[in-house]
Amino acid sequence: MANVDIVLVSHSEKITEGIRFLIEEMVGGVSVQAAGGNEAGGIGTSFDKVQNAFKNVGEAGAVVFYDLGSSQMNAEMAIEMLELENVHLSSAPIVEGAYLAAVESSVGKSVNEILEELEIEFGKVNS
Amino acid sequence: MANVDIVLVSHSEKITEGIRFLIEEMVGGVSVQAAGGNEAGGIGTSFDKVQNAFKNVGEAGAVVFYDLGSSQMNAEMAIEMLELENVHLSSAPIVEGAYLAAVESSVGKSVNEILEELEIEFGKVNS
Amino acid sequence: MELDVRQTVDWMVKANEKVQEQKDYLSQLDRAIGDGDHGINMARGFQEIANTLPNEEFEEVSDVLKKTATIVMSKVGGASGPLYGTAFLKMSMESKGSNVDGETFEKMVGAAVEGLKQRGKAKEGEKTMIDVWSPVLDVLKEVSEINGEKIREAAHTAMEATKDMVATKGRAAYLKERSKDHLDPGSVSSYYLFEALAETLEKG
Amino acid sequence: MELDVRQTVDWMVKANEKVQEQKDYLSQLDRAIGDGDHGINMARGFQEIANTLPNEEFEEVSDVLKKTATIVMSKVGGASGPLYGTAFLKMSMESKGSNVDGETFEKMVGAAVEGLKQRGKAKEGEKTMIDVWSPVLDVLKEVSEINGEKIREAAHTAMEATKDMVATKGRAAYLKERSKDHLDPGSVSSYYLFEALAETLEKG
Ligand SMILES: Nc1ncnc2c1ncn2[C@@H]1O[C@H](COP(=O)(O)OP(=O)(O)O)[C@@H](O)[C@H]1O
Ligand SMILES: Nc1ncnc2c1ncn2[C@@H]1O[C@H](COP(=O)(O)OP(=O)(O)O)[C@@H](O)[C@H]1O
Ligand SMILES: [Mg+2]
Ligand SMILES: [Mg+2]
Ligand SMILES: [Mg+2]
Ligand SMILES: [Mg+2]
Repeated sequence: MANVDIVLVSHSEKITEGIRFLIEEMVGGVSVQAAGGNEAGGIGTSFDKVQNAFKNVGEAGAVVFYDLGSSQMNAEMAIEMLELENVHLSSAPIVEGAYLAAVESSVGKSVNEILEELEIEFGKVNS
Repeated sequence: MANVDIVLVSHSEKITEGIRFLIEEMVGGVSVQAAGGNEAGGIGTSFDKVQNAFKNVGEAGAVVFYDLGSSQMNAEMAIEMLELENVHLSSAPIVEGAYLAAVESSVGKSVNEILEELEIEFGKVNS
Repeated sequence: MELDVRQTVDWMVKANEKVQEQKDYLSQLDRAIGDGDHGINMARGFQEIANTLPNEEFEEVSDVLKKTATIVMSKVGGASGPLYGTAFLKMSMESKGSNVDGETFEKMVGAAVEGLKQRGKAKEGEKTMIDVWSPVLDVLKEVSEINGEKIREAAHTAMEATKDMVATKGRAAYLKERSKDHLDPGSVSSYYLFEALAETLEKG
Repeated sequence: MELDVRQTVDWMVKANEKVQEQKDYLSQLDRAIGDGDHGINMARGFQEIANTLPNEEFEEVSDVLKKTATIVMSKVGGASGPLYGTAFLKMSMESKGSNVDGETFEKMVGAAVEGLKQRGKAKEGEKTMIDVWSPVLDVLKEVSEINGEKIREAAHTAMEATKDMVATKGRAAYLKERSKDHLDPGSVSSYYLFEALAETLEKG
């Protein structure tokens, strides 16, 4: 079975791209689905981008990270509307959390195991 | 007196650029000094870039954020070697912490006041 | 008195007129305690709503609100996008298959308030749009019909009351005490929404 | 027996030869429990050191080590850059104005170990280069001169002992129990450094 995906919902496309490269270069073997910035590529969040990112999640599910408050709302709404089962939001910091989650995913951990690791490292993260 | 600067030390130049745009667009009035990626622009940290970022810090001082472990080591070493007085490292998450610090700085808060706010929000952050 | 499909479309078109007129004012309010884009966000989203709804066929009110929710989510952006999107979606879900009389409308706004609280992780008194939606729900509980004038009045008083509040949610929360003495932008736009409803009901 | 400027330069040049020879091996070790760049990092930094030091004039050993520290910090990168940079810088500071006899060298390595612990927020037993540097310090405390053979031996044993350790610092810590049964790359490169010292002292 494939590794758990990482989904990133950020106000900035550069931030999501940076995290993606970090994970590709320093971890590898983990798919990153990203929704960064608004439609026009500026600072903001786009619900359409968020939905698309979620639609690309693979069969092993995903752990989702966001930066500021409205990214969280968009991510939660997309999870509810698409009725995604094995996709969970983490309130761990987006860069540090996504990196740790990618490391765990790369060695085959499940969504729940990854959320546990995140909780140990960053405190309660699962809402 | 000018506002406190934000210094970013990350493994990725895209991440530092993304945070810089986020702060410029959503906060404004705060200088961001960034050292992202290695010399070649790839994933990594460059001590020379870190030193340059610190050298550009203004008179009001700075709060410094890093992502992974070796960014922290490079930042600490630069602070020690340049004997910077009013520059403090925070272990708060780089995106979320820098954003909060920029908001606080933009309303004229001092380095110590910003560190206090970061501690309230993210737990003990000052090393 | 019931709210029908045509009136619901009229309601949204009128809401758009108000939002366009007050676009700069909403952004100005958001500049004081936020990032200054609330007018732009709302104008972008509601313009699209006003362009779309009158040209579509809807079976029932629930469908109008569902379409509205979808557009709001895609086009408004910011925090208000998912929040208004959730509010309209909950109202749509709650009214599915029903005529919208006073009782149903009360349930719909009740569902919207629940949705806003859940989505925003917020409650009354935190200087957000919930501080307009929740008092409107209270007044709906008191009356048995959809009383436009009472709704408008309650929304207006509630909007003004956000001036004295300290924000503890959303971007304005970063300002803490300094968020006082300013109206909450999302509460002002919510007032326009309910004002547009009242005017639609008046017109019949 | 004292370590003089020429020998210190020779030491670093020899260390570079070993690092270049073992570049792929060091990266391979790092691929198992890290990101696979330790060989590249060390080779890049030590090549620059070997290119620079023989062409410069130095007043004392402290100056050679200071230059080494500066190059390491700029060129090695990763975690090992600031760590080795700190170690060389502390050795430079500790030896400033002194001839490097056994007593001074012990103090220098003592300062390096303190520096590594502070910089890495680590202690012995966490499967890092400290697990080589600290046993070398122990052996220096036992003897009064700079005994190359004993240093080499202690460093070798210590390097091998990292195989059984579970990493709790640095990138390898992410692997937890799975970091066992692998040598720590930074401990292996540290061994080469001390092996190069021993060979330099032998040669005289
Ligand atoms: N957590 C929240 N709960 C409820 N309402 C909120 C929350 N955060 C923001 N709001 C509402 O959203 C409004 C701001 O919307 P807008 O400016 O469009 O988004 P943003 O703040 O992302 O720029 C606020 O005035 C407030 O009424
Ligand atoms: N916190 C730390 N304290 C001490 N040594 C460390 C620490 N983190 C890493 N190291 C050492 O650095 C080595 C890895 O160096 P390198 O691969 O060049 O850097 P990176 O891990 O950043 O890719 C490890 O094998 C270990 O010996
Ligand atoms: Mg706004
Ligand atoms: Mg905004
Ligand atoms: Mg490495
Ligand atoms: Mg590395």
